[in-house]
Amino acid sequence: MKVLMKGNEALAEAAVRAGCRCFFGYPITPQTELLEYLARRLPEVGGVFLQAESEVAAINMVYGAAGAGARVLTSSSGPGISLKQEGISYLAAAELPCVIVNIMRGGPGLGGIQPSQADYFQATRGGGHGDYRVIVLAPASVQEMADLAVLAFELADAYRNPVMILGDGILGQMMEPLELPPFKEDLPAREWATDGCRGRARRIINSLYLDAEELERHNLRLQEKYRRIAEREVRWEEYLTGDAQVLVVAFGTCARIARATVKAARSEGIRAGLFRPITLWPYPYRQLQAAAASARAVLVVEMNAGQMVEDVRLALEGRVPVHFYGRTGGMVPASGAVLQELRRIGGVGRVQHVRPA
Amino acid sequence: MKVLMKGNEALAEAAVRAGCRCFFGYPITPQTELLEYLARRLPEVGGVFLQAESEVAAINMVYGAAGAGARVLTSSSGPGISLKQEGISYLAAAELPCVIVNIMRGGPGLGGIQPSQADYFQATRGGGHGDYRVIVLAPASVQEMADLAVLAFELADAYRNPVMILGDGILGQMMEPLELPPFKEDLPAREWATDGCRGRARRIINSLYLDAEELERHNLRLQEKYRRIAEREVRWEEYLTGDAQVLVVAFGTCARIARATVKAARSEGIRAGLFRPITLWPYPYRQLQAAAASARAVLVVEMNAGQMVEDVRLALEGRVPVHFYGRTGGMVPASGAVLQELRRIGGVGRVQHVRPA
Amino acid sequence: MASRVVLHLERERCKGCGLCVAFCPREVLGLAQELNGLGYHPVEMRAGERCHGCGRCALMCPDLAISMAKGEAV
Amino acid sequence: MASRVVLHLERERCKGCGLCVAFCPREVLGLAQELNGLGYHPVEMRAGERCHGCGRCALMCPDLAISMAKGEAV
Amino acid sequence: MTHEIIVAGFGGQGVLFTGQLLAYAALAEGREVSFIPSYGPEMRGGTAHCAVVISDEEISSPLVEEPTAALVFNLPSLARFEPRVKPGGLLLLNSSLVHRPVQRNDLLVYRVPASEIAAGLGLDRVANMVMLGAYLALSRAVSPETVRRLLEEKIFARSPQLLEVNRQALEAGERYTGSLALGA
Amino acid sequence: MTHEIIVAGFGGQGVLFTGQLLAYAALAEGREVSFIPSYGPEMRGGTAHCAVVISDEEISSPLVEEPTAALVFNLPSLARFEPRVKPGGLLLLNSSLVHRPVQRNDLLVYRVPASEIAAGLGLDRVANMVMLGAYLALSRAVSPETVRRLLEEKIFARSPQLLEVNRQALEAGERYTGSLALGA
Amino acid sequence: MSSTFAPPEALTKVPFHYCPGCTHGIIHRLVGEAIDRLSIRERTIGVASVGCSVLAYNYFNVDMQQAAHGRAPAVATGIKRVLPDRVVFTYQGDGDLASIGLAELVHAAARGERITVIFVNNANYGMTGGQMAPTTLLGQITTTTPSGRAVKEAGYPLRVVEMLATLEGPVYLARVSVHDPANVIRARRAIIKAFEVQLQDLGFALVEVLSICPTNWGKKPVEALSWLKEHMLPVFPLGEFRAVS
Amino acid sequence: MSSTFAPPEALTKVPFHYCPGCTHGIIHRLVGEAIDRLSIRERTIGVASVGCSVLAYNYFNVDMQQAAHGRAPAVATGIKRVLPDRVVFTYQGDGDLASIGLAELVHAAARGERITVIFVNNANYGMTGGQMAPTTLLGQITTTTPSGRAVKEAGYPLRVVEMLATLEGPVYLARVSVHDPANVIRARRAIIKAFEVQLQDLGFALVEVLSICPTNWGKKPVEALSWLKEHMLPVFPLGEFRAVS
Ligand SMILES: Cc1ncc(C[n+]2csc(CCOP(=O)(O)OP(=O)(O)O)c2C)c(N)n1
Ligand SMILES: Cc1ncc(C[n+]2csc(CCOP(=O)(O)OP(=O)(O)O)c2C)c(N)n1
Ligand code: SF4
Ligand code: SF4
Ligand code: SF4
Ligand code: SF4
Ligand code: SF4
Ligand code: SF4
Ligand SMILES: [Mg+2]
Ligand SMILES: [Mg+2]
Repeated sequence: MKVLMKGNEALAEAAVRAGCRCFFGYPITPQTELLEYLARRLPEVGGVFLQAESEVAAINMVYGAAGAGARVLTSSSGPGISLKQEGISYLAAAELPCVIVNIMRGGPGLGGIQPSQADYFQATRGGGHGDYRVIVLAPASVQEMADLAVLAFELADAYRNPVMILGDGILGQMMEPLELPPFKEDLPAREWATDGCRGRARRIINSLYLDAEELERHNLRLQEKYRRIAEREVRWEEYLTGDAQVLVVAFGTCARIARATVKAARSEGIRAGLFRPITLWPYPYRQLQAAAASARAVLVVEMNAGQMVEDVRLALEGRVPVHFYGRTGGMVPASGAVLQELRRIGGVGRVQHVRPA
Repeated sequence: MKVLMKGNEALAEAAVRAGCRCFFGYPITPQTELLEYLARRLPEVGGVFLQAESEVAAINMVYGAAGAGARVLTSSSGPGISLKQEGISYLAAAELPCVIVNIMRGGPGLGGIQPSQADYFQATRGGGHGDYRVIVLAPASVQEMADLAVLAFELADAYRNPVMILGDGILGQMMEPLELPPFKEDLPAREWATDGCRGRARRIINSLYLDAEELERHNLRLQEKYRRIAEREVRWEEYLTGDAQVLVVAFGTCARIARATVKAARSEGIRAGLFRPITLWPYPYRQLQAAAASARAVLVVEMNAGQMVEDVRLALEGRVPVHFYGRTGGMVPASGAVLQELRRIGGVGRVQHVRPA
Repeated sequence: MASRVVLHLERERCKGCGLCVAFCPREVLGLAQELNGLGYHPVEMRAGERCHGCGRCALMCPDLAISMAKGEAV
Repeated sequence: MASRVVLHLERERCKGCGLCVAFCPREVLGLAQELNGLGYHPVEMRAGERCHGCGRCALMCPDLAISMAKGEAV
Repeated sequence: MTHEIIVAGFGGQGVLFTGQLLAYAALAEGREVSFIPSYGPEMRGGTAHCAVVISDEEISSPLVEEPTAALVFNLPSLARFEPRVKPGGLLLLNSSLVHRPVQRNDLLVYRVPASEIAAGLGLDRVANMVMLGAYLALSRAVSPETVRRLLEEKIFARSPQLLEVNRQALEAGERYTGSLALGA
Repeated sequence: MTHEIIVAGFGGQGVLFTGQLLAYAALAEGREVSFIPSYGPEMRGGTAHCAVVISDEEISSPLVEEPTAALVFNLPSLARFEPRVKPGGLLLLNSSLVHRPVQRNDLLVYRVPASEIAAGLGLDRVANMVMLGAYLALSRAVSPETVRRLLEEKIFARSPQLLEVNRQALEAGERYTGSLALGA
Repeated sequence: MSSTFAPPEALTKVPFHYCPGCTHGIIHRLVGEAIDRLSIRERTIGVASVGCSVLAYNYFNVDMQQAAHGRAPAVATGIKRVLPDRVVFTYQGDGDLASIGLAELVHAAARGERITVIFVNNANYGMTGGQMAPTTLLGQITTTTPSGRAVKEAGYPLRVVEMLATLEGPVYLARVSVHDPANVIRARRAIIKAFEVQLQDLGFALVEVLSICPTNWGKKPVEALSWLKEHMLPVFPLGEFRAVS
Repeated sequence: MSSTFAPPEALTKVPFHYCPGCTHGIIHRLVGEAIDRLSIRERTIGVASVGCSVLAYNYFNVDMQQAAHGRAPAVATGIKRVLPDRVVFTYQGDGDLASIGLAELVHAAARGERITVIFVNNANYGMTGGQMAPTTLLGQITTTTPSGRAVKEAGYPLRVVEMLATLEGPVYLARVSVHDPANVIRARRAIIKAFEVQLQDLGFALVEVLSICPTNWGKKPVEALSWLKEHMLPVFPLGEFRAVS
């Protein structure tokens, strides 16, 4: 049976059903409902809800709890996610599984609280120090807020790696009917967790390697893992790409808008299609290249100044001109405006490269 | 007259000569000498040295001091720079000039303390939230540690933007002879600083725009500024690129090593050249493309897992195969090993694309 | 004739919170039936003659909607 | 015969810091002339017979280089 | 058909509740639906609004750019949303609070004295139900019966008095067909 | 000619000072020079080392991969740096502390009983100057005279006693030509 | 006709965005009055924090900086160190100051930074919709303590002034309230003192002002003031905890 | 022959990397002894911090986590909340705990987290080469206070235990020293108590241990102990500041 829920709450409830019994976080708009929902919900299932004194504290509580073997969740938005960067780098380095939610709002600085996608670089390139990767999942509906939450915990455990869910204010606040996932009972064993060494050798959770050769070996191990993830875990969705002459690439809320645009464009006779990356890291480079095979032009639509454009260009390597339409600061692209862009580039295939400044 | 100084100290002394009278920072290897030098030096010139309680506090002190009109410096390494990301986003958003030094060490997490270049993404793509850019300068010698410090303050003021100097443990610790820059006397007026509204309208330093349209306008203004910077401020160096069949691209310490390699390769008859970006943002895309005009292969050398490779690929758009040689975790590429790579790819031009995972 | 204190109530700053009303020791003030431009029932003078200028209303007003001046009755 | 306490000095853990020497009330211990494997002048027994097993040396040793056992003299 | 509805007014006028009620009713009828509220520090006075999409097909974009109907509870909201309504769309005004004339002449404008009707029922706050009733009578976006059942079984199941006045308000709105006005 | 020198030993043996002195001397002679110390928590015991490059041309890379000379003050440093010295290069050992034989047979190995010589001069700590003196006598990387002037005018200008013993150590090293040994 | 009680010059004419009855407005006025009284408007720099008072930069008629959440004391330190002859104050809520920003506060206090901190304790996070703050009372219901704050999960309310009173850096520490006119007058006096010690270059000064949040407490403004008096005063006793003689 | 004084089982055999005479070693042993005494080795999880004791995970023979600089109390909170029947302790230096990590410490204490904090105060940052710490004494020379710590620039030494004693969450707070055998014995007792209150589920416990840093103080170990006694004890008085009866 479908229920009607806010994205933030759907994600929270799905996390509980995925076996997460542990949340540490700090209020910030537009993700606060997630926190508030779990403040009520987790005690009902015997879980731990703790409002941390800050995002810095929260992410380090996540470190402790993950190291102790829990499925653990934290969430925030823009400024709070920035504060978590040191902790995320530590989590990735110590290979601790956890799920981090960023319900993006307009930046930079204090910015605003309206929806945005301006933390794409931060999420996909690692806002913290060092060579590490975080798996980044980009839901585009309330249903996916729930489904990808479940997937996030699975991936986190499978690879012992932090997973980020990159939503935006609209996805967090929006209500849509959804099918809640079933309760997960059997969590994978954690042969590495520090939960007291009764009857076994002691264990250490650590990211320090004072010897450079050792640290390099550790880094090579991590890179090897990232390669494995990149091979196996790429996810994306295509809509009418088969014969598309003009391909829209968009994720999250923008992909919802773009879908409506593509529909409208088709009804005007423009052979438009939509490529929606679901994993932003690993990015579906090859899949995008394939989807763009028939395209004469590509239009990237984002709620930022064109950050994903780089990944699209890396995928296409100059074979197709890449255009960009974006709004920032909490403004949301109107599907009408996107349609106009499509008409412009889809009609004449004007070759105009976007080059990041 | 040349003096022999550590890179960290040369940078610090150059900052003082550039008119910086204000430092807030927190100890961390391998940048601590910078802090310690200024603890002695700034009081001598009537400046402010303050050891902050943390990197978070330090970057926010920088915000206050920059807003009050000072030329202000802070420095750190890996984990500390991650903690500063929220503050850097605020500085960029409020358009406050300041100079931030990252003397990189091996990561991720606590990692190690040996030299590294693994914070390239963080520096060039913005580790903080929102659409913002920080000018990133990459010195490759002690002389440049000093010279680019002076340039950094000039650029920061010219564009009212944070500037990052991205060095590494070797550059920070190394001693080389250098010509110290002259003392700068006349600093530009700061018509926007909040220093008390005597006889004028009051001023506000701020990054909050609750209205999305206003925030978008602010973002467009920022993007326009970034475009201007990208047009005007690209800096790079070329060495024997004119007829190079195989082009090495490297920055900082790696560029020093690569220069030796290129020399050695030439003496073996390999037509090698070196392209060294000095500004990592804005990246010299067009200049690299031009320098690679005669190249049959490009080799990127970094002390990380291949982060700059993305910028090189964005510049070359598939026209030349891009190869990568890197060491991580504090290991430094040996010029011999780089030479071997050059021989491999320079000889046969084996086409092998590097694709970021 | 003793100079007296005159209250000035700024209706369009008032949010009808009622603090002034509650703290006036002489029941001088009340909230109006109608709404002001902000959508609130603003403060109004009910019995100005009872006011002895103690200023408690102004002290408690969070919105700078009450000021006071010494002068002749207006 | 009263059982007595026997000190065990672990030369190769010792860093020659001298804390044990300084805190021994009976001048039982000293630092050796030669270096140990770590490059330090390690602790040595100078006058074992004076030791009354008070354990002050062991309490102050930061490097777990001194342990004590009850037993016959060895 | 796809209904794209904006409900807008002051913070305390129950506009988000109205939108959610519509959304729940659509769900109960097995339709596709989405609901997006405005959010943020608007609790401190100011305006609130929400966007509801109800459709029989999958909803591509939940964003409402050109609403097929706007329920406007106060003056600032009229300024904001009048320009956005789809040509030929519905514009419902709470005429008790919105006095100024409508500029556009391509809309179906209905002036409902919702606050007055609500006051007549003894509870100012149910003006939103009057508006909703009027809207449903005009659009049939969902069946008023579904809304009534939701009020009874879910929302006011344990407060019969509130249920009663809300139901009355809804029905008053449904009955209030009058006063179609073409703008300007 | 380009000299690429490694100086390595225990933390307290003055290896960084030795390298810096070399670098300062090179600067004083107007040569190109670079100095890279090892750094980090090695203050807590452990070893330290530094790399000095002295050249008449611009120095491409300041990193010393294949030193032309290694001044080795203790055993762990021998293990670490012996394999890296350039074939035909110089390997100077403080033979007072390094007893094991050298494995390689393509190096010019000099065993200098530096600690003993220093002890003879009454100050253990100047073993580094003995090593430096010996190295300069063998390599002429910089002139010993330059080093002496630096010691006099800059470093020990205000402590004549330290100056004296350091100078004596330097000269003792210079004089200690003996004992070339080909490894293994 | 001479004005005896008018909005201070140190406030702009911009109407406050606060909820009806929110005492942030009173406290703004008191700060403005202190600045007027000491004639320091043209050399004062204020630091707005993140909370309901984030827009304070629109209201104080002085040069203003808007600081990141919790970091106002660090920002103020940066300003004051550069401009030691200016007057610098921060205006912070309890979430901002006592939760995320605690380290910056305590260290500024321990350093004896010459700044004046106005600390508005309304026992919850107003701006984000009423979550628990460190100052939330035991048993108090907030959106993140839906069954009331319980010691076992969420610990004890933090008494900031008492804690700072163990340090040597602060020269003036007081807790006041604005729940009635007499207390408003006392609060004004305390705020003036907190600026005076800065003018005398003596050290760090902080005034904690107990305040109400009718919206998130779910109470009418007048009720909220009574609740403050009844429930907050016992936990947060008023008085001067450190004063210069 | 029965051993009367041997390295505790709760320590591994790995030799410490600390400088000669550094009392981190003594304090490690005391923690190990406490764990042995209470027979909790197999259910204890330790949290190493960033400082000279960063490698503590190599020495304590229990499950260990290495935490980011200053965040050990947050990490310990995460562990303890998930595993409430385990024993969790942190081992932190004064830079880690009192400077960058102050907010996490105070909030863990205010929440009454059931953790045991071992706080090693050596009046400077040992690991990074002797910079000023919040606990550095006035006049003390460090690499960042080359003319001695001066109040005007760097403020006053922070007395952590006294500050925490104003909170309700802590149930055991003590300051001890290891500058002579009698004090080592007292320190041992305090550390045992700090674990006992955790076993009794009573609340937060912290033991501050005054320690030496011969290397960065530029003193021989024995001299350093005298310096501690002479200069640190007057500023950091020993005793129990909060104890359960
Ligand atoms: C780093 C960061 N975290 C969280 C937030 C969200 N946030 C804004 S205001 C606020 C709480 C403010 O509460 P308080 O300081 O008590 O002020 P009040 O609104 O109660 O006056 C929070 C958590 C933010 N803007 N930045
Ligand atoms: C975020 C961050 N900032 C700074 C550092 C560098 N750092 C390592 S240890 C240390 C100071 C440790 O001092 P203390 O906690 O007193 O421990 P001690 O070495 O004196 O025992 C610092 C600043 C770091 N690793 N991470
Ligand atoms: S001045 Fe005093 S008497 Fe007059 S209205 Fe105000 S409170 Fe009432
Ligand atoms: S106190 Fe002020 S805002 Fe409140 S009702 Fe009175 S005048 Fe209006
Ligand atoms: S046990 Fe006592 S007497 Fe014996 S060596 Fe140790 S300190 Fe001296
Ligand atoms: S105290 Fe321990 S380490 Fe120090 S000299 Fe004695 S035995 Fe050696
Ligand atoms: S939410 Fe609370 S604190 Fe914020 S303005 Fe409203 S009443 Fe005041
Ligand atoms: S530096 Fe100081 S604290 Fe660190 S190990 Fe050495 S003596 Fe101990
Ligand atoms: Mg508050
Ligand atoms: Mg310390």
